[in-house]
Amino acid sequence: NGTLRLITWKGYAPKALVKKFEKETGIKVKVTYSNNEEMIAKLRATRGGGFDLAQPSVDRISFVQKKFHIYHAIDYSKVNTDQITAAMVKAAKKISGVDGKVYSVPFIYGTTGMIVNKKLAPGANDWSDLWNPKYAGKISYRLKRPILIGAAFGMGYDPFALYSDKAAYKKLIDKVTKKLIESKKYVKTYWTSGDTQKGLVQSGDVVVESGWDAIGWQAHNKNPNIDFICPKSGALGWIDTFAIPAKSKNIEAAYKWINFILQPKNAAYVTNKSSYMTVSKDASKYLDAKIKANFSRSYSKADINNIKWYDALPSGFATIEAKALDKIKAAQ
Amino acid sequence: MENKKGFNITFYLLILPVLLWLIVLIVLPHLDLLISSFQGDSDAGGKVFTLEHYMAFFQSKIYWLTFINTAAYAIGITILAFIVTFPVAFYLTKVISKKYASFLALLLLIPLWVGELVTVYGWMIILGDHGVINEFLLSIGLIDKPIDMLYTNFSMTIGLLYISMLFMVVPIMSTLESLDDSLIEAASDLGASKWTIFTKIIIPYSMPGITSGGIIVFMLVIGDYVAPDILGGKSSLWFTEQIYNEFLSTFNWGEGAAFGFLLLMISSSIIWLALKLTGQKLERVGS
Amino acid sequence: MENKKGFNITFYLLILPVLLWLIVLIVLPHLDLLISSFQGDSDAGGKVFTLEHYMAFFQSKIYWLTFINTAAYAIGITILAFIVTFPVAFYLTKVISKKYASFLALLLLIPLWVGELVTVYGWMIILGDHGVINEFLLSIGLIDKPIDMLYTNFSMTIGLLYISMLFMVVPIMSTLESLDDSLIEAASDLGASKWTIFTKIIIPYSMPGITSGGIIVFMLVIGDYVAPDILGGKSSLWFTEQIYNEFLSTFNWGEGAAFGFLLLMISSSIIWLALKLTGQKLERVGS
Amino acid sequence: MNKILEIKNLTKEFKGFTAVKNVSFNVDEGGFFSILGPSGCGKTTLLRMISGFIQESGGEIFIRGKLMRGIPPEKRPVNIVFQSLALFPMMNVRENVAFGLKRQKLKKSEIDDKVSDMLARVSLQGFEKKKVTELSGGQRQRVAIARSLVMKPSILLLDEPLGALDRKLREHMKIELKLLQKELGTTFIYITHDQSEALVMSDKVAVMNKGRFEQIDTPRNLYKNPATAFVAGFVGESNRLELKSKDGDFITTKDGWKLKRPGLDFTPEVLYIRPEAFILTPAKNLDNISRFEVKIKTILFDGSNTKVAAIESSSGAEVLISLPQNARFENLKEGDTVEVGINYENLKCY
Amino acid sequence: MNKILEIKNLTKEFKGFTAVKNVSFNVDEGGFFSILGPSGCGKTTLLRMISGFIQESGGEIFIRGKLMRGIPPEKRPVNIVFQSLALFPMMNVRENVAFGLKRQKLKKSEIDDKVSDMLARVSLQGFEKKKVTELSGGQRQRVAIARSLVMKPSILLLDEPLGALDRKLREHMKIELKLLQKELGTTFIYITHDQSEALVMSDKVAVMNKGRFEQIDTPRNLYKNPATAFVAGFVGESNRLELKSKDGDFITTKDGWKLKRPGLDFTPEVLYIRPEAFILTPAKNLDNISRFEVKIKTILFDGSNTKVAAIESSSGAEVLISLPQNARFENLKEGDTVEVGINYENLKCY
Ligand SMILES: Nc1ncnc2c1ncn2[C@@H]1O[C@H](COP(=O)(O)OP(=O)(O)OP(=O)(O)O)[C@@H](O)[C@H]1O
Ligand SMILES: Nc1ncnc2c1ncn2[C@@H]1O[C@H](COP(=O)(O)OP(=O)(O)OP(=O)(O)O)[C@@H](O)[C@H]1O
Ligand SMILES: [Mg+2]
Ligand SMILES: [Mg+2]
Repeated sequence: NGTLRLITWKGYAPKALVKKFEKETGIKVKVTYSNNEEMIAKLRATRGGGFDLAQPSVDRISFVQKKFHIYHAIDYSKVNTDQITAAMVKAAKKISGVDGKVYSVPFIYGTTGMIVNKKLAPGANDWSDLWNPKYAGKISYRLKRPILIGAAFGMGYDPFALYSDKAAYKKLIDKVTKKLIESKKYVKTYWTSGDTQKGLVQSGDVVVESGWDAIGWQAHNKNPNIDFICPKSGALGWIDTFAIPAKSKNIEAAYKWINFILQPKNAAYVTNKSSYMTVSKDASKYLDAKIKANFSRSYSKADINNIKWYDALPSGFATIEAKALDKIKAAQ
Repeated sequence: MENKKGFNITFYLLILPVLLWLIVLIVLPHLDLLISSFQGDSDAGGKVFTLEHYMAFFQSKIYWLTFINTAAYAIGITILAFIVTFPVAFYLTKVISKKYASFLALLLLIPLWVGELVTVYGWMIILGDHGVINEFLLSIGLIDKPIDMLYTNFSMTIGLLYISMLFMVVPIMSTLESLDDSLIEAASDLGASKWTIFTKIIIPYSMPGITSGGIIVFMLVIGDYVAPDILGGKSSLWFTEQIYNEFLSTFNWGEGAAFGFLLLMISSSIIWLALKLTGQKLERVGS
Repeated sequence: MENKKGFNITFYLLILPVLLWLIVLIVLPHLDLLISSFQGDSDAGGKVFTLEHYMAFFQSKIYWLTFINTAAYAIGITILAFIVTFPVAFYLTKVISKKYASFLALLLLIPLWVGELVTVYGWMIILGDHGVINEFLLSIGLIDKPIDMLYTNFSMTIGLLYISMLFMVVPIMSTLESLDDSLIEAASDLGASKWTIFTKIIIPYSMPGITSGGIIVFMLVIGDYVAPDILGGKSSLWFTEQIYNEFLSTFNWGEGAAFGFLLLMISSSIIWLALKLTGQKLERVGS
Repeated sequence: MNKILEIKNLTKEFKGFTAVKNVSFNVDEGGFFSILGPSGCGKTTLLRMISGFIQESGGEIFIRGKLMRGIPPEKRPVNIVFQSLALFPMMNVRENVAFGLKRQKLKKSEIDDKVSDMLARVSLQGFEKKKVTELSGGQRQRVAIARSLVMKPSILLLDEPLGALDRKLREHMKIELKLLQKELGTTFIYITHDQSEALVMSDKVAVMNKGRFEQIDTPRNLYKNPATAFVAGFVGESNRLELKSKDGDFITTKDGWKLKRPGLDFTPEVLYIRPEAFILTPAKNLDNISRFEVKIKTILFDGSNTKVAAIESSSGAEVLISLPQNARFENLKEGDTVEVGINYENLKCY
Repeated sequence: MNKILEIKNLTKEFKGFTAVKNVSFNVDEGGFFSILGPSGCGKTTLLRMISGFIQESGGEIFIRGKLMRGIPPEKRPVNIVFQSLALFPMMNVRENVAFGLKRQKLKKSEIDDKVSDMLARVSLQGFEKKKVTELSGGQRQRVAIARSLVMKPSILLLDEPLGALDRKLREHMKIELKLLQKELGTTFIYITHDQSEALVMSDKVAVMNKGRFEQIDTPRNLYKNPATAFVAGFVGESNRLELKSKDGDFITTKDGWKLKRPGLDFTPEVLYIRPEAFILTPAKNLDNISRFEVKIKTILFDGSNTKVAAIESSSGAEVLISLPQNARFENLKEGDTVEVGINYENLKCY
């Protein structure tokens, strides 16, 4: 029955589930942990070889596929879509579609918003608080793509609306860049990984930061003063998906894994372990009360409606953003 | 001590801050990690002394199996590094003239200069399905579809070899440099074959260099993270990666630190054992 | 060449594969990167020769400004590393007895063994607002709020220093070892003060070691990625980071490779210039 | 003459080991004083105490009558020429020689004059700009001496300065050094384990053994009348024969060789005979000699220094005998038997 | 006697440089043959051609009549003792000596016997288990020789084997080595730049200069009748005086010193006089000698080897004169004027 070589994020393939899957199907699973950039770089190096199943974010699929052709189209007839929230399937199909073909199945979603120490920064509730002098020296965010988008929303723009107009988008990014450079003096540091993100806010060195919901909740468990909140102008929603590399050697196993891990019980297990929200439709039955509480505490109905889902990034836009990020980092 | 260098007490006072600085720079960062490896959270939220982080290693089969696997790999790569670099070291010190030797030795420094990440990406390009090697083999018709080389133990081994070569070559070169050519000639004069000269004279003579090179490479490989991560296939295979996972994904500093020290201790024991078994001394390492 | 070692043609045949292997291992990975640095996408989707990746560096102020900044830092850290390690090297080779020296030299290897990532995390624990140093200073009442040490140029400098020290100490130690003690005594006998002995005898004598240590440290620091990224804080854009961004975020491997080679070339030129200015020779480096 | 250096009961102890034991001696102004002894006997230690690099454990050192205790090396009016020479490899010849003068903050022109003058005296004009690594052994030697002498020390200390040279050059340099010292008039204290160097160059030689001085004397006296067995064995070549018994005017060696040696008022344990003390086929009328017969074992032809290894017929004792380069002995060959005599006083007993 | 080694017109060229030029000689079985020459003259190159480590550019080497061309070092019936000794530092004494025998795949008991026997012959019983690094210089020497001799080579080649020893030990070892060779009967070819070693030990000595042999002769003849100026200067001590002119039976040196030297049928350019050729205050009736007067400049006392540096009164030429250790000359002192004579035949002109 072979092996399944899976490249994914930490926490997305818990050991218990891997064992269970191996027992059920007889397929051995080899897991490699990675992140978006590395995952794509690796697949590009082999033109989609080396792994049978990958888990990039949905917005990172289409432009990579157009340029490097590293994925197989998804045969949705093999996916048990009954298990998945329909809206998520729709979003995945739309965002990762290229030339009428779809390249991803949704798995986990979440948002980037604010992680705030409510005791020390009671008023912080929007992206714009990331340049609020009140919190000078106690602000942190990651100097990557989301901060550009978030800051744009915080300044009252809608960057996703400009995805059709490169020039206008560049102008907007320039404005955001200027803002972030101006306000750089308030920043404690730019965090670089999930653990620094959590460490900074837990140690009290930082009271306002932009971060991932799951991280915020993990921190909340240790210190109830800290929590994840949706920014007023909208949290940024991301979806991590399954994508099948072009040279996958075991496509069957890949689909088996997709269907397996999206079973409500299994999906709930992942969420309970990691706090990441799953797209599995009936998983909520199996979720811990704490996880549910996290969700309802941080997301009001309005917040959910206001989530800005990442759209597929048009090609060439990554360069604009990278340059902007360099500029901010280099500024004194 | 007899003040034999003509330097008096003022000299010691001068050097004291530097020594202190060195200790702060080298011992302290690890001391703090050491402490945190013994710290657990008490129910009251404070810190208590605990051995649980260390116990976790022995209780969980996956951890120590990984460790054994990693250690076995590191030993293998150390041996490979020796096999690959010894002839090079011999060539550079004993066969070609000094002039070329120092240029070629500079080549060996390239991996260090270019940085691990960049070279690892270089390897990705070479070993990939459409990489240089596969393209070449395909074009001469030796194979009809690309061989899987990247993200396998093969690519990881190459990557690790590449990074550790320098640290094997330099100590071996420095012992070989002091090998008097006439020892080789004397052995040959006494009727020894090339193989005998190699095994009975050259290898035993360069044993101190091989030992120090071996220790450094072993420790380097067992502690490396980037190459197994990027070039390796089965990620959970590498113990260091497990440590980082402890640090990064569960933010469990205590356990991560404990594992780090276990790594240092067990691998030091392996080295100690190897030294005892081969009858070597630690003296020349580090110089 | 005269076959002076008693090894004949078979020996060269024996060593040939090894040499080839070395070239494949060292030159090839970079060769392929070199090629890709000259490749652009043509309108037809094929590959064409282009210099645009190299031009990008010079046309974009942010790139070369970052490079200059990085290079200036690297020079500074090289000098600092020399200042910090020279007394240590002197101490280990000339002041204390061999026995202790080899133990202390082992200490210097720790950063290498433990791996860059772990040590960098170690520093985070020490330097943080709630880290060892701040807690200590607060507790003795010397300061009333934590000093910003982490995520500053200070912490980055410390991290880089820490990683590069070993590579400065070893070559300096190896030249100092050959420094005859009687040179120092002779100078003192002729009426030289300690300072004069240091500047006129010891430093000039160890210049070859300082040079090779300096080159290695400079290249290492300019090519490092982890310490500036993790410890460097918000304004420490390192040129290497830009290169990785090219590889990872924008997938512009051609430009990344081009920048990599520019880094190698420009920093080599800086070294060459420094050697010319100080009248040093490259010969002893790498051995 | 003036005593430029006085050493009184000088002692140096390293942890639990006494390297120099209670040594006393004086050196005359302008003299050439050698300290001769085997490796490890404490010569360098003694020298380093005089120069101030190590501190004496006991005793006193006076230079020109001034007690040196506590005065650091750079303040003492002595300079050293090191065994390794310790030329500064990063400097050229003139920079080496000027090094000490520069430390005295002299004017540049003055330094230049002194250096040029000194280099001329050691016949190194024209070598100013050469790197010291480009010089021959003898030239390096002279640079080292010039570098010390230019400081105008009261005493120049030389620690086996010819040790690193090859034999032919050493023979040459020892004569040159002696002449140089004579010309300069500087007091030299010269350390060596080579007796020939000590004998040829010195006015006075102290023979040192295990931290003690065994004899201080002129070279001629040292050679002719060694005070102790150690000096007899160490200075000059000697046949050493252990003695078994003394019976009136006769002594008998361990091998059983009986020799006449009148005038001994003690029972000696060991006998030293120089190879040149043997008289081959001595005239019948010669008095005061012990006579015996030897069989030639082998001839060690070495020009003017030719010897024969011979076996005394009655006992089988083996001795080396100098063979004068006379036509008379040209035909001597292995296996020949020869009569030999030794003047009583050349039978040195201890 | 049998010729064990025949060398015919042997030549070795390195790129553009001829290290050994057209050398021919024979060595008798059981002989002790030395090659004496200054550093860089090609001695080692010659030896390495005989042992097979480098190939001759021209000429032939025969060992026991067999042409050696193309035979690799390990197959030639010769063994080398290297200047550096090249003892294997990782082995003890017996392993060093057994190394060659093991390569011959002999039985262990046979190896043990041969090694024990050999060690006994070089007086190293009881040292079997010592590390070679723990031995003294002389003992290491003997291990190196034993290691080669145990292979029972037809010829033992020794490349300056005493070069690394200190003087006193060297004097001792050269006698020991000669006796050992005599006892063993193995043919030795011995390379050295030390004339005393060559003279004392050898049956025949070849003096080499710039790749050529200048003279092959017995030590005695070499010393007494040097064939060329080079040999006269290199073998034994000599005063060298350049000549300006010849006028009948008289020769004049560059300094202007006129000496009688009948019987020359060519115009010589240089004159060599050994220090011991001078006769101090020669008897009035002595014939066939040149007479002149010298003033003593300094006395170089060195026991039996004492010399004086003297200045010839008429010309100021400086010469070294041996001073016999007779009571007669005991009172000679600096500044004295002495009459001196030299036998005509001791004025060696070239
Ligand atoms: N710093 C020291 N600590 C302990 N022992 C020492 C020290 N320096 C010298 N010695 C010992 O003192 C003795 C005399 O040493 P010294 O160097 O004076 O001998 P030497 O006569 O100069 O010998 P050589 O001719 O070999 O130079 C030796 O046994 C040596 O081991
Ligand atoms: N492999 C070589 N290539 C070029 N020239 C060489 C080589 N080996 C020796 N020579 C030259 O040949 C000459 C003779 O060298 P050789 O080693 O035979 O001298 P030597 O008489 O043994 O001197 P020494 O007494 O110093 O050992 C020297 O000038 C040397 O530089
Ligand atoms: Mg000494
Ligand atoms: Mg030689």
